[in-house]
Parts: sequence; C-alpha cells; structure tokens
Amino acid sequence: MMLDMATRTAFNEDHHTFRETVRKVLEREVQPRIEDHERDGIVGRDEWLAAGEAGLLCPTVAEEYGGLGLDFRFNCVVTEELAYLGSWAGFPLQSDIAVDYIEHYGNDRIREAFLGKMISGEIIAAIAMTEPGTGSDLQGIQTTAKRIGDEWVINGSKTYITNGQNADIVIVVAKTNPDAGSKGISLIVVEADRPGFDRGRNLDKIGQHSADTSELFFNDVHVPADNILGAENQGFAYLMDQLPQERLSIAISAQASAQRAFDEAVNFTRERKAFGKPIIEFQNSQFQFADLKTKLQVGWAHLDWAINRHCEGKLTAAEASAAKLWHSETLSDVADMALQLHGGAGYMNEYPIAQLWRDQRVLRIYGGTSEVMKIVIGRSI
Amino acid sequence: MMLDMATRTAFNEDHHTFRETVRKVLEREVQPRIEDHERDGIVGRDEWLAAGEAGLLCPTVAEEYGGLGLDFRFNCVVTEELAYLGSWAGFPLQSDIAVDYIEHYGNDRIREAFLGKMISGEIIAAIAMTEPGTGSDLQGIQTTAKRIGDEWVINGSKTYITNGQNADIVIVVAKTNPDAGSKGISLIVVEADRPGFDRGRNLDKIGQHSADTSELFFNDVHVPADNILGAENQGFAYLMDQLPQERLSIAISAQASAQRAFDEAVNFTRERKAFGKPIIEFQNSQFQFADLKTKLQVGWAHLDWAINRHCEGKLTAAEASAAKLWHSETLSDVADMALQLHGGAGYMNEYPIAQLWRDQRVLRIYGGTSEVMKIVIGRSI
Amino acid sequence: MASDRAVEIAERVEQFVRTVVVPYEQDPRCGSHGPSDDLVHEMRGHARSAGVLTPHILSDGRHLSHRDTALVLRKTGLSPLGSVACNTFAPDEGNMYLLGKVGSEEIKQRFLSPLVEGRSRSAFFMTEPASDGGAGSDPSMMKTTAVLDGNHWRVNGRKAFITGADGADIGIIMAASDDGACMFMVDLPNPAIKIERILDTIDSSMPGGHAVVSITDLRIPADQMLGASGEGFRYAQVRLAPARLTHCMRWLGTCERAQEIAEDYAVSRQAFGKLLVDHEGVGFMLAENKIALEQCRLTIDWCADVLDQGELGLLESSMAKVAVSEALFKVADRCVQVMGGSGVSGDTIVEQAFRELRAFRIYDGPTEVHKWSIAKKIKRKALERRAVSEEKS
Amino acid sequence: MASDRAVEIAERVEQFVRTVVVPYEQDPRCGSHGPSDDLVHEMRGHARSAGVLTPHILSDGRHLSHRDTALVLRKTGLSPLGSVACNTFAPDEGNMYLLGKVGSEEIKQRFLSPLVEGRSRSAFFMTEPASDGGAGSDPSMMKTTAVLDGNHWRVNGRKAFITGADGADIGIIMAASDDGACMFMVDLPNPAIKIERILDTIDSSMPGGHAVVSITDLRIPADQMLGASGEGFRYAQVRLAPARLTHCMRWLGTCERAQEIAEDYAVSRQAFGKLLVDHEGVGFMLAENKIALEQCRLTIDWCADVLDQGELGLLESSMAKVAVSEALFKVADRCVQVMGGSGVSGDTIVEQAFRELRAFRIYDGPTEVHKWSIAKKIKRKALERRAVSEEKS
Repeated sequence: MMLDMATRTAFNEDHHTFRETVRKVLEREVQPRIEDHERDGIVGRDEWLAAGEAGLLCPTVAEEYGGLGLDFRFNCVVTEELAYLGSWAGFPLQSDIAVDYIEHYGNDRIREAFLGKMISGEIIAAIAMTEPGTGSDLQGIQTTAKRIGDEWVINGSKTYITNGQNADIVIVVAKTNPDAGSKGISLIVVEADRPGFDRGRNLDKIGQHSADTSELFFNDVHVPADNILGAENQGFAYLMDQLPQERLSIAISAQASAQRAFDEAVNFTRERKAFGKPIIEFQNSQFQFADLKTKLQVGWAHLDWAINRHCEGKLTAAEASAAKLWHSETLSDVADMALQLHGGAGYMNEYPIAQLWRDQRVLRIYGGTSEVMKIVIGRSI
Repeated sequence: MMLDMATRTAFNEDHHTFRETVRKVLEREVQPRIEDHERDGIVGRDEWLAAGEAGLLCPTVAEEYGGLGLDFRFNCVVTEELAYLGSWAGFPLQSDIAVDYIEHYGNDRIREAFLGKMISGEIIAAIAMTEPGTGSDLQGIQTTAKRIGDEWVINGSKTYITNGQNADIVIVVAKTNPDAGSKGISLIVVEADRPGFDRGRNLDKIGQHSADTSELFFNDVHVPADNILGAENQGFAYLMDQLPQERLSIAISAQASAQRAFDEAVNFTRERKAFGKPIIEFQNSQFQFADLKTKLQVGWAHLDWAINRHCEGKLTAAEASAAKLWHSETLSDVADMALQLHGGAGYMNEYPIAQLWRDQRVLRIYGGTSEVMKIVIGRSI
Repeated sequence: MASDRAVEIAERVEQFVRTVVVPYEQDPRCGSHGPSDDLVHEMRGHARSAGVLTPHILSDGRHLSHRDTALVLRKTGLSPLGSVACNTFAPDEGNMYLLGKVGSEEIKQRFLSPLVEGRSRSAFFMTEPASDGGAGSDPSMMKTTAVLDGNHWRVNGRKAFITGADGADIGIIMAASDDGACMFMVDLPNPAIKIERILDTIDSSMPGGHAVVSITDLRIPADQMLGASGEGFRYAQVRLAPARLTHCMRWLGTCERAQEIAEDYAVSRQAFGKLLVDHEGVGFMLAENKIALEQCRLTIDWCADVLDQGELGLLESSMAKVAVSEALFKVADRCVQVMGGSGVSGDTIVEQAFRELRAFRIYDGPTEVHKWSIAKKIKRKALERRAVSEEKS
Repeated sequence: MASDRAVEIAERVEQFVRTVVVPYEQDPRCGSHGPSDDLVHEMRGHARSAGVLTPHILSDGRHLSHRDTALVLRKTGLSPLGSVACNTFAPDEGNMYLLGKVGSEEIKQRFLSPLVEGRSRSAFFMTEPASDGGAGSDPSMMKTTAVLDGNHWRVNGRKAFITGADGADIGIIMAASDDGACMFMVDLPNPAIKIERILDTIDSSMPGGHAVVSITDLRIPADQMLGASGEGFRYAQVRLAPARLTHCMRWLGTCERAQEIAEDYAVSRQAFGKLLVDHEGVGFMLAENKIALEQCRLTIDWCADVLDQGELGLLESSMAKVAVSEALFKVADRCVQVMGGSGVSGDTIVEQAFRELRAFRIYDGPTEVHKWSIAKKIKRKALERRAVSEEKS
C-alpha cells in the first residue's frame, strides 16, 4: 500500500528518488513507534534526529546556511509520505513553515544559531500564534513584547501550539504596538530556556495525539532585541506572506491522508463479508468507492497544479486558501465514508481508519478554519 | 465576461489564437440567435455552415480527408466556449464524438462521402444509442439489423437522440446477433433520406431547448452492407473505445458552464441590493462564492490534467468517467447555488442563470448517468 | 392527529385528484404560466360536482384547523393541477384565509364569497421590485403609497412577482399611508393597474403566472380598506405563516406523487439484468426519499399544531419552510435521477415537481433569509440565557 | 403529546442532570471505556436520593409509554453521563424492557429487580464477530450453539461488540438450539464466559466499553431460559425497535446540549470585530442545527407513537434511526466547527458528542443496512401497487 505516482504531474526523477529514501526512513524510524507516539502524546527526539540525519528536515534551506537548497517539492514529498503513513510528527511545521521565517527574516546571528540545528533535528521549532481568547483573528491577540533597553520583554499566553512540548525555540507573534492593530505585530524568537517561559500541559485532543500541542506562558520573558525576525511591526505582513505555503502544506497532508483512508477501506471491504459476500461487492459500496476515487483523482490533479504553481511563485493567497479548504473538507468526507464502509470495525481505534478519522477533524480548523478560508477567498472575488 | 486562461495548463499559443477565432465566430453567428434556438428547439443550418466555414467543426480530422489534423485540445476550445456562451448547439457531438466513428471505423467510401461535409457543416450527424425501453445499458437494446443480400435491414426505435431533427446521417447502434449480448452489436450509418426512416417529434425537455432531441424510427430501412462501421459485431468495443472522449467532452461543457453560472451570480449580486447592501456583501454570499470559486479552481486544474492525459493517450475509461461524474455533479451544485444567489430573479427564464440551471440538469444523465459512471469507476477498484 | 372529518374529506379529495385531475396533466392547456383559465373552470366544475371544491373551508365559513388543512392540502397537491382544481392553491387560499380573519361582513360578502365558491381568482399585491429598492422579501420597505383624497384612497407604486395577477378578479393591494401599511380590496381588472409583463419562470403551476405590475393613480373607495389604516403589516403577518405552510403542504403532496412515479418506474424497468430498484444506487435514493417525505410531513404537522394554538408561528414556519423546501427539492431531484431520460422530459409530473420545488426554495422568503432570522432568534435567546446565568453566579 | 406525568418526571430529571451530573463531566474517572463503576455508583446514589433513578419505569413495574419515555430519556441524555446516572442507558434500558415483556415472574424477581433498582449492570450477548462469518448485524446467522444436556443447556460460541460485558452482573445470552434461537439469563462473572479483550473505540460513554467474548462450555440451568426455546428472534425483535429508538432519544438530548454550548460560545466570543453568532457563517450553522434538532424530536415522537400502538415498528424505527443518527452527527460536527479549537478539545462535551454520534451511525445497524431494508419494503409495496393497477386495467 503506497501512494501511486503514475498520474502525478508535480514531480521529476529526483523527487521520486528522494521519496524512496523518505519511505525507507519513515518505515524504519517512525512507523514502528506510531503507537508509542499516540500513547505518549509526542514524537521522541530520536525520531527528529533520525529524520534530520536522513535529510528529511528543511530541504529548502540554502546551501550557504548548511542546507540542500532544494525546491519545495521535496518538502511536499515528506509531508505526503508522513500523512499517508498516518503520523502527525511535526516535521512539516518545522520544514514548511517555521524554518522559512528564520531563513527569510532572521539576521545572521539567528540564522547561524538555528538553521543548521533545525536541519539536523537538534532544534525543534514552534510558532505561537493562537491565544486562549482568539481564534484565527490575529488582530485580537493580547501577548505583548515591550522594548526595554536592548531587550524585548514578553508577556502573554498562547494555546493550541503544535510542537509546544518539544519546542526548543518558539516564534512568538506579539503586539509591539498595541494601538496599531495589524500594523503593530512583530515576530520574536524565544528560546525555551529563557526564564519566565513555561509550557502548559500537553492538551487532550480528539486526535493527532502524536503531535504534542500545548499552551505556552510568557511571564516577563527577556530576549535580546535582535531576536526579532525582520522589522518591528511588520510581523503581520510576514505571516501573510508565509500563509499560502502553510495552507498548501495542510492541503497536501489532507490529500495524502484521504488517499490512505480510501486504501484502508478498499483493503478492509475486500476481506470482510456481510450477508455472505465481500462488502466491496455491494453496489452501495461500489458507488461510494467510485465517489471517493473520483474525489481523489480530482484532488491529486488539483494538488499537483497547486504545487507547481507555488513552485513557480504564482500561487495566490486565495488559491492556497481554496486548496486548504477543498482538501480538508474533502478529507473529512472521504474519511467519514471510509470509516462507514468499515462498519463496526470503523470505530475501533485499533483499525487505522478510526485513528485517521479522529486525526483529520482538526484539519478543517487549524491553519485557519474553513470559515476563515472562505473569508479570504470571498475577498478575492 | 470570458473564460480566464491565466491559470490553465492544457493550452499553448496556437490554442489561444484559435480560441480568439472561436469567440468571434460564436459571438457573431450563435449568440444573437440563442433566443431563436431556444424558442424553435433547434439550431439552424446556417449556424452549422458558418461554424464549418470558420473551422470550428471536426478540427482533428486528418489532412488526407480534408481536415486540419489538429489535436483534441482544439475541440476542447470549441466545447468550452460554446458551453460558456450558454449554447447547446450540437457541434461537440459532431466533432468530439460522431466524426471519430466515421474516421476511425468507416471504409474509404464512407470517409469520402461524409468527412468533408461534416467538416463544412453540410452534413450533421447523430448517434442513435438509447431506446425507449433501455437507459445506459447497451446490452438491452432491441433495434436489429439483419443482413439480407448486400444490404442491412434495420428495424427498431431510438429516443433522446441529440441532433435528431437536424441529422443527415445517423450512426445506429443495432443488434446484428441478438443472441450474443454485447458481442452482437454493430454500428451502421443510416442516411436520413432512406425510406423507412422517420423522425418523431422534437422532444419537450426541461432544458437544452436549442439541442434538438428526438425519437427516431427505423421501419425496414435498407442500407448498403458497407454502411457498417468497422467489423460486424464489434460495435460494443468501438463504443467503449470512444466513450472516454465523449465523457471528457461532457466534463468540459460542465466545467465551462459552471464557470458561467458563477460569473453570472457574481455580476448579479454586485448590482442587486437587499436590506440596503449589495447581496454579494452578505457573509453567506461571500461564503457560498468562496465555496464555488474553490470548486471551480479545483475543477479547472483537474480538467486540464484530464485533457492533457487524454491527448497523451493515457486517460482511462474509469478516469474519464470520474471526470464526467465529478464535473457534472459539481455543475449541478454550482448552478443551483448561483441560482439561489439570484433570489427571485433566479427563476425568471430571462436571466441566463435560469436557462443554465434547466440546461445543466441533464448532464448528470446523458452520456451515461452518474450511477453508470459509478459502476464503471467501481469496477476499476 | 387529523380529525375524522379531515380524514374523510382527504379521502374524497385524493380519489378526485387521482381519477379526475391526473388525466389533465398532459392537457395542452397546461402552459408555462400555469393552466389556462378555461382549463381551471373545467376542472373546478368537476370538483364542485364531486364536493371537493374549497374542501378546507366548511359550509359555515369556518376553516379546518391547520393540522386538518395539512392533510387535505397534501391530497390536493397530489397533482400540480390538483390545488387549482380544488381551489386550495396560492395565492387564493392565503387570501381567503386573510379575508376570513380580518374582513368585515361586507368585504366577506363581496370579495370572499366568490373566492370560496371558486368563481373568482385573486392576487396579493405586496412584493415590490428589488431593483427599485423596494420591498423584496422585506415588507418594511414598502414604496407603494396610499393617500386619502376625500372618501377615496389614491394609490401609486410598482409591484413584482404578483402571482395570478393576470386574469384575477379580485386584488388585495398593500400600500403605505401616513399611518403605516394598509390593505385594500379592489375589483380587477382595473385600468389603473397595469400588468407590465408576465415573467417567464421555471415553475408553471400557478394560473396567471407571476407578473410585474404598475399602479398609477388607482382610486379606491374608503370602505374598501381591509381593516384599519396602518394595520397592514399585522394583517400580513396573520397571512404569513399559514400561507408559507400551505405551500409546504401542497408541494409535499406533489413530491409524494413524484416518489410514487419513481417507485413505479424502478419496479417496472430493468438495467444490467435486474429491476432498477434492486440496484442499491437506486433503492437507497428511494429510501432517502421515503425518510425525507415522512420528516416533511412531521414538520408541517408540528408547525400546524403551533398555529392551531393561536400562535403567530413566525419562527416555526421559517424553520418548516427551510426544512421542507430544501428536503422536497432533494426528493424531486432524486426522482428525476432515478428516472433518467424520462425524468427530464414532460412525460410525467416529475420534471415539473423538480422545477416547482426549485422555485419554492426562493419564493415566500429564500432559505437564506429564513436562516438569517432564525439565527437572530437563536442569538437573542442565548444572550438571555447568558444574562440569567451571569446573574445567578 | 407527552403526559403530564412524563413532563413532571422530565423536569426533575433535567434539574438533576444539569445540577448534579454535569459537574462530573470533567471527572478523571470518565475513561475511554466509559465512566468507572465507582463513578457510576456515586452518581446513582445521587439519582436515587433525587428520585430520578430508572425514571422511565414506574414503581409498579410498568414502563412509561414510548412517547413519554422519549421526553424523559432526552433529558437524561443532556449529559453523556446522565443516562448512566439515571439508569436509562444502553444496554440495561433495553434489557429491562425485554425482561419486563417476556420474563417469567421468577426471572423478573431474580434478574430484573436488581437492574431496575440500579444495583446491577447487564449485557446483551447477541452480535457475533463478522470475521468468524457469524451474525454481524444479521441475527439469522447465529453461530453460538445451545445443546440440552440433562436439565442444563451447554452453550459455546463467540460474541463481539458486547457493550458493558466487562463488569456486568447479569447476562442475556443468545444462542441457537435445535428449535432455533434461544435466550438465557446468567449471573456474571462466570468462568465459562471469558472477556477476550475490550475494544478501544472512538466512543466513550458506556460503562464497560464494548467487548469480544468467548463462551466455552457454559452450563445454564434449564429454568434460566428466557421464554421458550426457538423464540429468541421474536424476543430480539421485541427489543429491537424500542432499543434503537431510545438511543435516538438519549443522543438527541446530548446534541441539544452540544447546541446550547455552541450557542453560548457563539454569543460570548468575538471575531473580526463582532460576536461569532453575528457572522452568517456561524449563525446559519446554528440555524441549521436548530431545524435538525426539531426534526429529530418529531421523528422520534412519530416512531414512539407507532410503537405505542402496539406495532413492531421495524420500518419506522429503521427510518428514524437513519434520519436521527445522520442528522445528529451533522449537528455535532457543526457544533465542533462553531467552536474551532475548543471544539476538538475535551473542555466541553461537544467533542465527545461528535465521537459518540459517529459511532451511532454504525451500531444498531449501519445506515446502509437500514436503507437496504427500507428499499426492500418500498419495492414490495410498489410491486403490490403495480399488481393492483394491472388487475384493474
């Protein structure tokens, strides 16, 4: 059971070769430990280091910073394979989202300090955006960073932060000019060993137990002034710039996960019988599978279009939002029907479909809810 | 208001240039007469001849038979533009479906007699498959062709035949070996002036009034033995071979028509106010538009993938069926919501959306119902 | 529960519609703006003989309860022509209800009686063209004016989507005086009321179709005002919820019939070697329809019970209208799909049901407007609950 | 209409669940296989004091009507813990119903009384592992056997999805004798009945979870047979429709509560400068939920009325089960979506409602199996209609 590349249009031979490596590494390092990750609510450091060593982390970082300088399609390969495997290890957050902020907006000291170790997996990054009182509406955030001498002093709390327990560094979205709305937001790197920084409990979630998710507290946390990424009060613009890639990354996970749900249901219903014949042979099953296979065909074609467009620098914010919206909603449809086709086994956590179904629900919420995607797309009309 | 080519991936400059021509011809020859076509239930001969003269008909026919020998993407351009315009003139049936049977399976006499005139629009073709007692299930057809001497003698009746009123030649699907099921079916060309051939009334339909649709009756119709296309009893296989292109063609119409529905709704709701503000500014409208725009983005990406794949000879029957299923179902969703966004005006036939909504319903039925598509796709799993 | 009386009436109506009205469904006098007046009169004659004309109004002028009406109107709706034949169709049915509730004896005598007897048709002139910035689905924006001029009112304005205006004998006209909205009774035709055009719409069940109308210096004697000046909105609300609900009742009947037709088709036709109904792809659609139809019936009955308790039922009728119109459209769509090519042809009423139900998702308030008002009511209640719980703590 | 008595009981139950049970929702004893037996006993003690233990069974052993039960069980369902606390949960509620209907006096005395008093828990051993080719949702394929051996029955077989088996005091075991299916009463635990494993499932409301059980040479005294040999399927059908419907009742209550929570969230939280509920994208979802919840209530009451008329109600309960389980799942899903990040967290019962309703679309017959049987019934009726009309013509 693996992703079929025969009809794909986004990848060349180099990517295919890389994919073979990724599959081997994940099969060896991650797959045997998924149950542990689920139980423990976190992916271990060893897996991060193994991924780093095999070149799975941050493949786009430029050679001058110790990276491989590859195109984003290599990230896509990792994200697809991880989602298809059913692991929600936070590698994509590191490679597809966090590292770009460090590489694009960090000063030399910041790049020097973090990029190499993010590639190796020695440093795990998180991005702290959402707060207990706000959802996807960034203008409502309350965390502040005050400039006092050569330092920023940060106060506030964040929630639903992926990699929150593991994180060695946190990119904090904070108000540096509380009166200026979206024009008063900056991004500041906080090292996890700074006094005043605290992690809350690893949150109890419906799914994605392997992705540690936390509240984070900042109580008079002091960091050097040049821990800021880019210019003061420009954070909102940087976030907007990076959002398309983040949303595309979620769309990729969604599509690969949907394919896995489909494959699970096909395999299951071939074996399992009801009323004397394999479930897959009932016409209703055939029709449901036909519907799902159709959605997957359409989805892969669209995803490759979006990946190619992103790599050509043409993917707009509205297009990326549409991709996130469509692929996450489609994943929910596919996962729900795939579970239903399992019958009673479908709600047993021991079957991959049950975990997948729980895991996928949040894709319609994180990275901006479907409703926020619609607001973004709606504005482009 | 026109189709946007900026994000498309199936066409090159030649196609774009051709598209300009197509738009001009349709704007001049078809658009002013759409109301007439709707009222009369048929597209006039003049429009066919004009389309032929401008090179819109059968662009793929090889140069040796008087054609241009272009790739199928040129057909796609015509089909897209026609559907976007809101005309259901039977050009795509001629160019995307009928002509291939003549060119691929006709003998030299048949090719000689018909190809040139199909290109010029002097001959209009129909394909007679469905019968009053059968739907998409070809094995159930009752029309027979008996070999008597040097002739075929055809008896039976057909229904829902597009171009049925206009047709100069009809490719009849008939049983030549009634006991052999799908292996006893042949395709035979019947010229409309043969004694015993009769047309029923132009059928009263929910929509697509411009596409003449008829019952056809065959009462001891004699045609020469070499009016058969290809080999005796091989008709089912030929039909299967051509079906992917037919279904792709319907998918193209569906996608272009969906885009038109969307564009109509955007334009209308920008102008029309409710409770003091333009309807487009209500959040529900924005969300619905976002949803539709997302489906269209996904649809165009998929359609181009399918067109490219078809032109590379790789599109499978299941993939083409999935395309037909998805695009026709999506069209229904898009058209329904686009109508709803028009409010009361939406059910006035004078607004293009009302006609479009009536026109689109049958796309989920003709060329094989959604259920039959699901059977085909289901078998491929 | 519907009363025994209603059950008896409903049985007679069903018998009449199935045996007498259904054969008219292929009559060429069924045009795109509804059945012709000639055809209407012919069918009404039969209904009168069969004792099923205006079956929801008793001989003493009282109406059946809403719950009883629901049963009877479902049966008149078994054919798209049935409600016209039995005189239970829109807008006359709602107009009769309104006149019965708020009309003076003189008005009832002069305007209501001929309607109940099925001798006249009426139209309700409320909605105004949205393009004029007038009252689309929002009656508080009324632009048509009524000015007192001696013992007459002078009315000016434009109206849109006026169902049945063409050919109507009686009009109820809404216009704003200085006191607020008013309603007036007028005989039709009247030279001051001009039918600008009859809209060509996707539905086709209502005689006279839907018209755009201009009213220019219409003079109405003061005693033809319905009720009191300024009370027009209150009266409109009296009519509002019941009229919404009777649409639901009639179209439920039509879709029940469409489902019967689709079921009959599915057990009489083979595909790929077995009856259509034995294909799960078909059987499951019919099962979904059966469930939806039952839920529509329950929802209508529930709302009717609320109205029978004397409530205005604005929330409940909004909920019912959204639920029923959306569900019945899906039912009709699935019937079309089950029947394939014949589903989109005029051979059966299935394709008409599909078109009619499409329109019903818009008229009498589009789904979105109802959801909007339901959401407002949810908000108000949740805020009250919050206030209470904050007070407690 | 529900009786006054039921209204009074329902009010007390609601008061109890809201004030006493809801605070337990964050209790750490709520595990992934349902609340611990310790927690169950603690809550039951409170319910006994409050006079709301087993509120649907009267002191003389009679049950409330199904219609009345619907009202009371909706209220016990207001918390996912409420039905356990009030002893109206599955499978005990259905088992009590069955024993009340078909149990002898001795059986009632010995097995029913402790259940009604909330002192024991029970399990119903019917479903067999589909992987063994046994009776999944299809009881006619029963593979567990019962052989008479002197004055004892010897039972062997395997059972799956046995809710509450772990920790149960009483078992009803279904097995096939030469006469056909039989039911037996046994005390638990019993060394011949081995819990192979407790399944880890996405739902988590039922004490004891769902178990796979093997039965090896279980000896049951002949007088512990429930009713007569070979009548087991008939008894199972007695239990079938009511038990399906009480699931609908309880989960309706839970989703009504989820909707309250989502409404409260939507009026207390701002986004982009206004209350969430004022965004149409949120308000419309809540409006859809309100409509769906009302329709679920109506559908349950309708089916309850059918059962109260003494019908088996197999068709109606299939229709209700499909309609209610599918609709409530969508309600729960929209509640999650309205609440965003907190919707997927354990902070409120919304995420549990979402998981529970997902499972409910499968247990007690997946939607597809019900649609399949509804379609068969449609077919039979349509063929009959066709035969009649052919006869006439």
